[in-house]
Amino acid sequence: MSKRFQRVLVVIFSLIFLLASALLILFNVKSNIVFFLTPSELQIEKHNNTIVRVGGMVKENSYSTYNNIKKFIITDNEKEIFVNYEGILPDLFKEKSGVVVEGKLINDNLNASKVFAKHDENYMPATISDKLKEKGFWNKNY
Amino acid sequence: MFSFLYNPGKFFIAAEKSHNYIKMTAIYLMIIGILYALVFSPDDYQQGFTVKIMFIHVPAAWLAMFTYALMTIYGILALSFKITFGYIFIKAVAPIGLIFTLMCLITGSIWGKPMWGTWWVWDARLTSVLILGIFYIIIMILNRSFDDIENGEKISTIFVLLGSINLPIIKFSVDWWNTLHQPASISKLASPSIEISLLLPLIVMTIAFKVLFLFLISLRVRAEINIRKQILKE
Amino acid sequence: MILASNISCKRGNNLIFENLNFKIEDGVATIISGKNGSGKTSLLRILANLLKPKKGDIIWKGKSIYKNIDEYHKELTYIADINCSKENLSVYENMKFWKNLYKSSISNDLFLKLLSNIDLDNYINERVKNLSSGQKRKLELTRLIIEERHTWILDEPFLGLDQHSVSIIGQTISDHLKQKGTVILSSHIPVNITNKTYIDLDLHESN
Amino acid sequence: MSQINKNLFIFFKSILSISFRDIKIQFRNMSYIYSIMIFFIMIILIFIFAIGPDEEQLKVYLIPILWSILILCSCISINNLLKDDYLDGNFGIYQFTGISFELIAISKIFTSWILYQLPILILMPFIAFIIEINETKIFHLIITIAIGSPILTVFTLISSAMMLTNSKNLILGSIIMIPLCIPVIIFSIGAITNDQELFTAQINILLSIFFASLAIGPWVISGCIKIALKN
Repeated sequence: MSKRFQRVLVVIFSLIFLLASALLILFNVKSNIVFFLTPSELQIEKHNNTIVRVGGMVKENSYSTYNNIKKFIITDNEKEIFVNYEGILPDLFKEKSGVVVEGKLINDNLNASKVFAKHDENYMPATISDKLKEKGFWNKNY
Repeated sequence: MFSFLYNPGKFFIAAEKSHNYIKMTAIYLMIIGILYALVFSPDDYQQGFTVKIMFIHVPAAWLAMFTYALMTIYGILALSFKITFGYIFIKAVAPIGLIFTLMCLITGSIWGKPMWGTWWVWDARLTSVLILGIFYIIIMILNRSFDDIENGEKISTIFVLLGSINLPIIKFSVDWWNTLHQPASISKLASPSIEISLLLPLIVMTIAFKVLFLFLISLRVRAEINIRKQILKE
Repeated sequence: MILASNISCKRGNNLIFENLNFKIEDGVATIISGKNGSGKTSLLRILANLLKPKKGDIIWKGKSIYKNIDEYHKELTYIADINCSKENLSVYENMKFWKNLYKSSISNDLFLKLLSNIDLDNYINERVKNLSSGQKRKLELTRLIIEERHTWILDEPFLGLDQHSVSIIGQTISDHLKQKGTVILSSHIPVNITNKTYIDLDLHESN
Repeated sequence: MSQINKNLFIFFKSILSISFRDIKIQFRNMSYIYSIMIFFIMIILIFIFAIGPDEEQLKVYLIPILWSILILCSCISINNLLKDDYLDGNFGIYQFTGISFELIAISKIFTSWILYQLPILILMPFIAFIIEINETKIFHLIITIAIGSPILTVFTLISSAMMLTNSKNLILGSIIMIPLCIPVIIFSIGAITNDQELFTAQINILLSIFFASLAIGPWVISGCIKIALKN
């Protein structure tokens, strides 16, 4: 067994192992390292009384303030979660835009301790977006 | 023709010749870019004035990754073809990469506080960029903590190659996992999701940063080559 | 036969020797002498390919050893100035390990004969850490026989040995030389070897 | 044919003799293995006292803590793994045996796992029973450690091989290793704390890291050893 032959053997084993690891990754694309759950992923029985992060869109016309407590609904077009929050909202917080909320889940109410605005990858001058809205071409798919 | 890319002596001469041009282009482009980005570009429809941070954040982030990619390429060259310039390059460039990474992280958190509502979250993108910064620091420490300088260079080069696994993780973290960080805007080649009047200053700033990067490389690599010459003389 | 052409060695910033040329013949012991720090160990490590010379080449069987390194290694026994026997194993276990590691065909009876030759036969099941430094060195030198190699590179083999053991090892080396083996060693102690030449590193000292 | 078989047999005997000797040496002097186990238990105790008597909190935090201590224990052994063989010249003489360093690296991975990780893996069920985590969680914990500890072994060996010629900065080895361990700890903790469907997904990723590290590890380790030897 020359050293060269031994190296060839180890190369073959390495390649097999690399292939195995690549295959395992490929069959596993979605599913993990979750920074947040979507409302439909959230299982109310399981996550009840635990601290969770929920991400989705703020539902249109759901935002209201009452005695300094902000209330709104997060939705992913399938399920809805009611959120109560006391504190300062980030600048990007808006109805019909993305948001991630961290807090304790009680039934389908979330008592938020933190609200992060998740903003999309679209950048556009303010003047143009106003014009688009006037003309009715405004179709943001987020 | 391209031998200055891997030959220390030729690199030294080329860098010395082009030094003034690169310096002046970097300065002019920086002035133009900063003026264009900060003063003459419009505000964003969502973010308002805060969008201006993007013009520093995004080029810095790209360069932070680009530096590491370059180091990886030179590391492969150095280890497999015994090109000593690779070691010099890695040793000289790691601090530059660290600075760009820090710039990216700091501007990002300044931007994140008003926009997201937090300075920092442990999502995949932010964490992987932080690890990139840690890798730069480790590479710098490795380069300096061996009695035998050549040994330290080889070991740190091996570490550079090991750490390069982090690059695709940074790049695709926003696509693979749900993160607070938004997906990339530019990489969609067909239709970038940035409007042209915001895209142009970004491009100018990117080029300005690239030239600045080139200038820094030529300075640091030349300094490193000089140190080597000094050692050889002694 | 090993030819060294133009080798220079550098440790840190110091050039130790420069442009060294010599020839090592089969059947003749080559003794490398020189002051402390003249690069005896470095030269031996270069010959064993444990150290890269700054410049120069070593030619063996008409080829550079760097192109034919595996074949070259299969011919070598290298005994360093430190002992590589493990302190927590017994004398016998260490020898058994070397036998397996080097795929040696040597028999167990020969082990005992070897050990009685160098007065270690009473210590066969003793742990190495309980031996004296001279005995450890003698145990190390049993590798010369166990490994069954053609070229011996010995760095200070007689360190801490008594006069009797030195003459036994000298006899072993002489026997090996008679079978056209190659021996390269560095030593401060004069040894009685029949056929020997000297390489004096002091003459090649560079400034 | 029989000649080839005999040669193969002798060759593997020669590689295995390295592993067996390493194991024998450590077993002669069990104190190191005992101390790692005791260290492991002591740190768990410290955390239990630090967190306080609140059992709910203990149940939440102890699994991440167990994993962190596992990484710490691996870090401690970094300076023990290869340095002896390097300093007494054994790596030097391995060169002349006709065994390539890649295979020696594989044998080192094998022995280091047996010597430094297996004791903790054996200890784990007992510890888990003492702190009363429920059975499925214990099962998951043991599976993740069984897959994760070889990865840790490879990483410790890599940083240990990198640190061979560095005798001053002993903490640098851990600094190299810890960032590499971050994915391992993320996915193994994720596997334990998540529910069944995510468990398999996370375990798959952990397995793929396992394969990748076993594929790359021998090359990196042997490369670093060669660099250290040529010094």
